[in-house]
Amino acid sequence: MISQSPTLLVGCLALLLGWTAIGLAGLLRPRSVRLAGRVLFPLGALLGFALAAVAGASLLGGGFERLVLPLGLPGLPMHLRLDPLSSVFLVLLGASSGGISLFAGGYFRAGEGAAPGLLCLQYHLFLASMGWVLIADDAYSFLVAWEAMALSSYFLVTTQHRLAEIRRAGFVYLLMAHVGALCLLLCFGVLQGGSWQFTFAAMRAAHLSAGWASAAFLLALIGFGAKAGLVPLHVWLPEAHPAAPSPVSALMSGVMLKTAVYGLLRVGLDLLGHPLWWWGLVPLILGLFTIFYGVLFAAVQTDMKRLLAYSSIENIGVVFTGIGLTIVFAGSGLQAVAALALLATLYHSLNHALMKSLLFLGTGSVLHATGERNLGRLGGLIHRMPWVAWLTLIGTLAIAGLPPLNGFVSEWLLLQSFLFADHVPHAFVNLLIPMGMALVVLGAALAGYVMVKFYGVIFLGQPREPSLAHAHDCGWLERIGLTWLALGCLGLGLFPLQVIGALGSVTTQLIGTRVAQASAHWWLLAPVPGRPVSYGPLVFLTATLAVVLMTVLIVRLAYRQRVRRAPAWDCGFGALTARMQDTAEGFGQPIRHLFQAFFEIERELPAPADRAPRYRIAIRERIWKMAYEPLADAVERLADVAARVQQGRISVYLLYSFITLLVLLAVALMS
Amino acid sequence: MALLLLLVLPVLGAAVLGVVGAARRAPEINAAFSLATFLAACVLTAGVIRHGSLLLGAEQFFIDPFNVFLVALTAFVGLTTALFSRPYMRVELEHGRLTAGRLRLYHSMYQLFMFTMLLALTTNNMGLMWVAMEGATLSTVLLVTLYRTPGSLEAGWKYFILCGVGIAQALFGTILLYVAAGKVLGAQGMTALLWTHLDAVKGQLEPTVLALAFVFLLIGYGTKVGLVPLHSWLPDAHAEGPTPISAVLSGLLLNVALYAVVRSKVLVEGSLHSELPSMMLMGFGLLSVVLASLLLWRQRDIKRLFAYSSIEHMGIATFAFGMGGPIANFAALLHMTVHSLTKSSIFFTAGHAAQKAGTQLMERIRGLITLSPTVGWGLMLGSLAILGVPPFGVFTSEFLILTTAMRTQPWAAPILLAALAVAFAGIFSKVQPMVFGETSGRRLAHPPALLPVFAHLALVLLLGLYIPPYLADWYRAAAHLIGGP
Amino acid sequence: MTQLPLYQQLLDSCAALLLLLSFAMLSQRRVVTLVNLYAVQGAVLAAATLLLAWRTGEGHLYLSAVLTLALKVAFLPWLLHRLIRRLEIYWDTESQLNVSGTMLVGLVIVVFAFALAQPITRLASTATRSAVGIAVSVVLLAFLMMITRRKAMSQVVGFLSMENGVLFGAMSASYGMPMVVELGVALDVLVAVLVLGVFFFQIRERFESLDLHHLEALKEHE
Amino acid sequence: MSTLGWITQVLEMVVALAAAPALLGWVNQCRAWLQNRRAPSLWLPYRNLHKLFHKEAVLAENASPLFRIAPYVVFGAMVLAAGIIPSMGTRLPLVVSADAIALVGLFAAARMFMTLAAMDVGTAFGTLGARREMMVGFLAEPALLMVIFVASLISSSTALPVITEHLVSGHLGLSPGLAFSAVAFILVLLAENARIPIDNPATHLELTMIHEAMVLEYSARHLALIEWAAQLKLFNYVCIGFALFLPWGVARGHIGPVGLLVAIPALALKLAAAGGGLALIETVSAKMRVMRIPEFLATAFLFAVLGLLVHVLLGA
Repeated sequence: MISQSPTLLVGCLALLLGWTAIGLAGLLRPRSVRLAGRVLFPLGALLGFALAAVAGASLLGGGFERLVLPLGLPGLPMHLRLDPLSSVFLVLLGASSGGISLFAGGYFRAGEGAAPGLLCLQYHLFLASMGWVLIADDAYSFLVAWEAMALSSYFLVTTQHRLAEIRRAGFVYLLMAHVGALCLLLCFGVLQGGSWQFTFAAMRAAHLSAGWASAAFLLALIGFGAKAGLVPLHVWLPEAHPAAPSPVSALMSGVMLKTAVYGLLRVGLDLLGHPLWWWGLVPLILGLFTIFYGVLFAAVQTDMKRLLAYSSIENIGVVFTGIGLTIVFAGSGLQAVAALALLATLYHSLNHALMKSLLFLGTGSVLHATGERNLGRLGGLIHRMPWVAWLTLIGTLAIAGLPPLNGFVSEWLLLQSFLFADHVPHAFVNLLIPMGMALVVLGAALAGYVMVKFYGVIFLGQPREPSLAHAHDCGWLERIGLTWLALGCLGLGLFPLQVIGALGSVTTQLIGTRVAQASAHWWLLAPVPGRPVSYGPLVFLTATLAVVLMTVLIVRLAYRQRVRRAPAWDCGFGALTARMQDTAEGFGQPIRHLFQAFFEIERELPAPADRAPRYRIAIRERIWKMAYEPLADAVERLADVAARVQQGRISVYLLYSFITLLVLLAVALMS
Repeated sequence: MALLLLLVLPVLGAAVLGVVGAARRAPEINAAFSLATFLAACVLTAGVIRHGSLLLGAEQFFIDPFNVFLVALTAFVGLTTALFSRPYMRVELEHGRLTAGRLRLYHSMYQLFMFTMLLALTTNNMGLMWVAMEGATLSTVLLVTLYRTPGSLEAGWKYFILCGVGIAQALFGTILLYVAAGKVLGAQGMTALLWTHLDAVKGQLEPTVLALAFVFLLIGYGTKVGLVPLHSWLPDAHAEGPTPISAVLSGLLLNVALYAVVRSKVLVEGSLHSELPSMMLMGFGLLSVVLASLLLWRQRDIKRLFAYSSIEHMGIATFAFGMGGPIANFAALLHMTVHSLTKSSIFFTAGHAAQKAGTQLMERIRGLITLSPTVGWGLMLGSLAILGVPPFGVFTSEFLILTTAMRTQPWAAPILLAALAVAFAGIFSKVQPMVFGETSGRRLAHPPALLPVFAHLALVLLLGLYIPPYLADWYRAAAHLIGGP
Repeated sequence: MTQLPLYQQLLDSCAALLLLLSFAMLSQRRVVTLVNLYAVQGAVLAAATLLLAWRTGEGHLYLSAVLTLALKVAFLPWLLHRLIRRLEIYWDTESQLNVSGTMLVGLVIVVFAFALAQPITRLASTATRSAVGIAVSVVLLAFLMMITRRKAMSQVVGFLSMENGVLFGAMSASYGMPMVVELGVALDVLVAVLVLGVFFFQIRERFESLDLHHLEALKEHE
Repeated sequence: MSTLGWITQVLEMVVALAAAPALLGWVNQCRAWLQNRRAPSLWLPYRNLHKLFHKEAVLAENASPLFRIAPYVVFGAMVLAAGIIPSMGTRLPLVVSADAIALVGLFAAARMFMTLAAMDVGTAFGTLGARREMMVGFLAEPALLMVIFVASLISSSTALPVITEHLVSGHLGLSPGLAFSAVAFILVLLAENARIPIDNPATHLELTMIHEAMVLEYSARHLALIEWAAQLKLFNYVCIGFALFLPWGVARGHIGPVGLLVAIPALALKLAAAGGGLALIETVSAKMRVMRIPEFLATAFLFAVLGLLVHVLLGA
C-alpha cells in the first residue's frame, strides 16, 4: 500500500524546514525577547500541532510514503519515509512540542544565559533534527540527524555555561551521545550486510547470519540505550536534564528519549525483521532493573528537576521492559500478545511524553517564580500559583499511574501482556515473569511515593522560605501550554480505545497483526486476546464523579453546618512553624533506609550538644565509583604508559625508527 | 601551461619576497602570489576534469585525478593560510616575537614550501618526488625555529634529524625501486623512475626487492606522515612553530607524504599480490590512532593537542588505505581532504585564541565565546567537526571507514571505536572550558582573519551534507587508481 | 676461486674500505677526526665512482664522481671544520653505549645487512652488485652512530655518511641514478648542510653548547 | 446489563455502606471479649459518625481546597470499590469497566489524596503520617496485586467476578500458589487497614500512629467521611479476601434473585467469621516499631511473589 504521491511526507518535510526557518529568523534580532517569545515560539508551536495533524492523518491512513532528496553521500541520496511507526512518534513530537513551545514562548526571558535568538535557533534546530530522525530512511541521514539532535540539545543544555557543573553535565552528555552514535554506526555497518547499500530498504532485504544479527541488535541496544538513559548507560541523564532550561528539559525527557525508543523498535523489529526470542531478555532485564533503579533514586532526590530526571529513567525502564516483552513474544511466535506488549510500549511512550513535559514545565514555572530548585526551600505554592499547582496535579496523578488517567492505561496493558508470559515455551522466561511483574508493580507503587513527595513538598504545606510569599503564577502562554498537555493526559486516559485503534497500523507493520477489540462498545477497552478482561475509563470516571458528587450533595443537604477557619491544631503542640514539616530528605528517609545498598551516602550529623545543629546528606550513585571513574582512571594510566614513549631524547626517537626499520625489513624478508 | 605557472609562480614569489619580504605590504604580496597559484591550480584542475590525466614536460610531470585534487587542495589551503597569516604575523611582529628579517625569511620560505609541495605532487618521477619531499623539510625547518626560543630550536632540530634520516631511507627505497625497474625497463632508461612506466609494468617487478623497497619508502615517507612510532617530531614542530606553519604542516605536508606512501603502495601491491603492504598500513594506522588518542589526554598546549589529533587522523586515513577497495579508498581520500580543511581552520582559530590569551597553555585560555564569539564558535565547531560529529565532512569519511571496517576487518572495529571515544573525551574535555566559562584575555590590534576559518568550515559542512557529483566521480576515479583488494 | 679482474678487486677493496671507515666512525669520539674520516669516506666513494665510470663509460658517473669530490671531500669537510673551530667543539662526550658494545651491535647489523642484500644482489645486473650489502651496512651503521652520539655535530656527520652509504648503494646496484635525481640529491645535501650551519649558531647562541641533552625539554613524560 | 445486574450493583454498595461500621464494631467487640473487657456496643461506630456529622467543621487557616476535596474523593473511591468487588453477585455492570488492577488503582488513588491532604496543612504530624502511609502503601499495593495475579493466572483473567466464578466452579481445591498468597493477603489486609501490629487505631501516640496522624487536622463531617471510608476499606478488603479465597455462596449471574437471597446471609456469616479472626490476630500480636513495618510488608510481598512462582512452576 505504497501511495505514489508522498503528499503527507512532503508536508512533514515542509514543517521541519519551517522549524529551521523559524530558528534562523531568531538570528535576525538575537537580543529581542519579544520577537522570539511572542512570535517565533508560538509559531513553532503551531507548526508542531500541524505536524501532529499531518502525522496523525498518515497514521490513520496507515500508508507508506517515500521520498528521495538529492543530498547526502554520492550514491546514497537522502531517503525519507513516512510509515506508521514514524508517524506515531511524529505525532508524539508534534503534540508535546506544541505545548512546550507555547510555554517556552512565555518562559525565556532576557538575561538568562544565551541570547533569546540563539536559544530560539538551537531550540528549533533541536525540534527539526528530532523530526528528521523519525523520517530518515537511510543510515547516513539517520545518523546525521541523530547527532544534530544531540549537538543542538548539548548547546541548549550548556546555555548557562558559566557554571562549572553545567559544563560538566554537557560534557558527559555529549560524550555518551557520541559513543552511542559510534555504536549505532557500527550497528549499521553490520546491518548493511555487505550490500554496501545504506538505505533501510536494503537493510530489510539483507540476510544476516544469526551471529551478525545478534551483534547488530546488541550494538543497537547499547547505542539507543545510551540515548534513552537505560541503566547503566544513564549517568548523563540526571546531570543534563536538570541543567537545561525547563522547556528544553521537557523536550529532552518527553521527546528526545522517545527517539531512542523509536530507533530500537526500528532496528529490532523492522530492519532486523525476525528477532530471536532471547534478544528480548536483554532489554527486558535491563528495563526492569532501570525501573527499580530510577525510581529509588528519584525517591531520595532533593532537587525537583533531578527527581523528575530519575523518574524519566524509571519510565524509560517501563518502555524498554515493554520492548523486551514484545521481542520475546514475537520471537516465540505469540504474535497477538506481542502486539499487545508493543501497544503498551507505544502507549507508555506517548503518555510519558505528555506527563513528563507537563511536570518539567511545572517545575519551570516554579523555578521562575521562586528561583529555587531545591525542594527544601519550597512549599505551599498551591496558594500562590493555583494554575501551575492544579495543572501539575493532573500530571502528578497521571505519572503515578492512577486511573482514570493515562499513566494507568499503559501500566494496565503492560501487566496484561505480562500475564501471558507463562505461554512462552522457555522455562527461564516463565521464572523471570513473576519477578518482572513484581518489579513493575513495585516501581509503579514507588512512583506514587515519589510523586506524593514531589507534589506535597513543592505545592502543599507551608512555604519553607519567606521569599516564597511573593511568588507569582505563570503567564498566559505558559498556562495554555500546560493546559494543552494536561488535556492530553486526560484524553489519552479516557479514550484509550481510539488511541489503540490508531496504533493498530503500527502493530500491523511491526508484528503483522493488530490487537482484536473484544468488545463492541466504543468506551470499553478489551484488547486482550481470548480473555474476558476489559477497562472502561469513561464509565469509571463518571461512576467515581457520580458517587463523589452524590456524597457532596447529600452531606450538604443533610447537614448544613458552617465551616470555621482556625489555626492548625497539630495535636495541641505550640505555634506551628514551617520548619516543623517534613523535609524532602525526611520524606526519602524510609527508602534510603530500606535500600541503603543502592546509594552511596555521606552524612553530616549534628553532635548531641551542638549549638547550631546542622544536618547534611549527599547521595551519589555507586555506579560512578564502580564503573565510570575506574574506566577514566584506566585510560589515564594507559595515557601515562603511552607518554613514556614520548620522552624527549632524540636518540631514543631515532632508535624507534631504527628498530621499526629492522623489524619491517625482517618481516618483508620472511614473507 | 597552467602547470608551468603553478610551479613557477611560487618560486617567483619566493624570490620576490626574499627581497621585499619585510615590507609593509609583504603579507598582501604573499597572499597575492598564493592567489595566483590557486588560480593556476584551478585551471589545471579544470583541464584534468575535462581531458582526463595529462603527461607533461617529457613525461616528467603527470597529473591524474589522484594528485590533481591534492594539488587543488594544497593551493587552496595555501591561499587561505596566507590570508590568515596577514593579521596573525602582524600581531606577532608587534608583540616583538619576530624581527623584520625573520618575517622576510618566513614569507619567502612559505612560497618555497608551497613550491616543493606542488612539485612533489605533480612530478611523475619518484626521484624528483623524493627531492621535493626533502626540499619541503628543508624549507620548513627554519620556519619551525622562527621564534628562536629553546623549544622551537629543539623542535626544529628533531624535525630536521628525524625527517632527514627518514627521508634518507626513502631515497634508498627509491633506489631499490629503480633497480627493480631497471631490470624490466632497461637499466639506463631515464624512464625507470617514472611512475607511469612503473605502474605499467608493476606486475613484473621482482617481489622481494619491491617488498624491501616498500619498507624503506614507508619508513621514509611515513616519518613525514607522522605514523607512530615515527611521529616523534610532529607534535614538537607543530607546537613550537608559528601557527600558519602548523596549519600547512598539518593540512598539507602530511597529506603529500601520505600521497607518496600510497603511490608506492600501489606499485608494491601490484607486484606482490600479498597482504603485506595492506597489513603494514593498517598496523601503522591503528597504532597511530590508539597512541595519539591516548596522548591527547595529557596535553596542556593547545597546538600540541591538535598536532596529536593530526596524527590520529592520519592514522585513520592510513588504516583506510590499508583496507583498500573502492569504498575505503574513497573514504580515505575524503578524509584527507576534510581533515586538512578542518585542521587548518582549527589551527587558525587556535592561533587567534592563543594570541588573545597571550599563551598556548590551555588552562589559561578561558571563555573565548564571551571574549570573541566568532573565534569561540570557530574553535567549538572546528573541534566538533574534527571529532567526527555530523553534519561535518569528517563524519562522512569516518562513517564509511568504520562501516567498512566492521564488515571487512571486524577485529579492528572495536579498537577504532574505543580509540575514537577516548579521543573525543580527550579533546572535548579540553576545548569546552576554553570556549565556555568566564573569560580571560585581551582584545588585539588587528581583527582576526575569520574568512579562512569559516570558509573551511563551510566547505567541510558542505562535504558532510552534499558531495558534488563531479567531485564524487573524481574521488571514485582516484580510488579506482589506488585499487586494492 | 677464480681470479677476479683488477678493477673488480679495486672496487671490492673500496667497498671494504668504506665498511671499515664506518666502523671507525662508529668508534671515533674526536669530532675533528670524525669529520676527517667523513672526508676520507667521500674520497673513497669518489674513487669507486671514477673507477666505475672508467669501466662502464657512463658519462653521468664521471659527473657524479666530480660532484662527490667537490662536495663531500672538499666543501663539506671544510665547512664542518670551520664550524668546529668557530664553536669550539672538539670532543664528543661518552656515547650512550660503550665502544665495544657498539662494535658488537654493529657486527650483528652487518650480518643482517648482508642477508638483506641477497635478493637485491640476485636481481642487480651490475658488476658491483656484491657491494650492495656493504652499502646497506654503511647506511645502518651510520644510523646506529646517530643513535649513540650525544653531540649535534657527530649526529650530523652520521647523517652525511648515511647519505654516502645510500649513494654508494645506488652506484653499486645500478650505476647511479638518473642525472636529474643525482643533481637534486646533491643540491638537497648542500642545502641541508647550510641549514645545519645556521642551526648550529642558533642552538649555540641559546645554549652555549651543542650538547643534545639541552634538547630534551619537549616531551609528554614528566 | 440486566436490571438484576444493576440491582445487585446498587445493593452491594448499599450493603457495604450499611455494614461497614458494623463490621468494625463487631471486630472491636470480639477484641474486647478476647481481652476479657466489657465490649462496646456494636452500634458505637454509627453513633460516632452521627456525632461527627453534627459537629461544626474547623479547617486550618492555610488549608487549600485540596484539603476539603480529599475526604469526598476517598469516600467515593471506597464506595465505588465496594461496587466493583463481587461480594454478593458476580454480574456487576461496573466491573466490566474496572478490573482488579483498576481496583488497586482506585485504592492507590484514595491513598494518594489522603496523603496529599495530610501534607496540605503542613503540620509535623500530617507529613509524618503521610510519609509512613506511603511507606506502607508502596509495599502493600504490589503485594495485593501479586496476590490477585496468582488468582488471575489461574483463571486467566484480571476481572474479579470472572476469577470468583472460576474458583467457585472450583474443580480445584486451594492451589499451593493460592495458599501462599492467602497468607500474603492477610498481612496486607492488616497493614492496609491500620490494624495491629502495623498501626493502632486506638492511640494518638505520635511514635506509632500512621492513619490517625494523617487525619489529625480533620474534624466534623470531613472526619466522619474519612472514618466511614476507613471502615469501608476494611469491609472491601475482607470482601476481596472472600472473592479470592472463600468465593462460595456468591450469587453467580444466572441463578437470579434467589442467588442474591442466599448470598446475603452467606456474606454475613463470612464477615462474622472474618471479624472474629481479625480480632484474634490483633489480640495475640503486639504493635511493632515503625521501622520494622517494611520488613513485615516485605514478607507479605515475598509471600505473594512466592505464590506466583509456585503457581508458575507447578501450575503452568
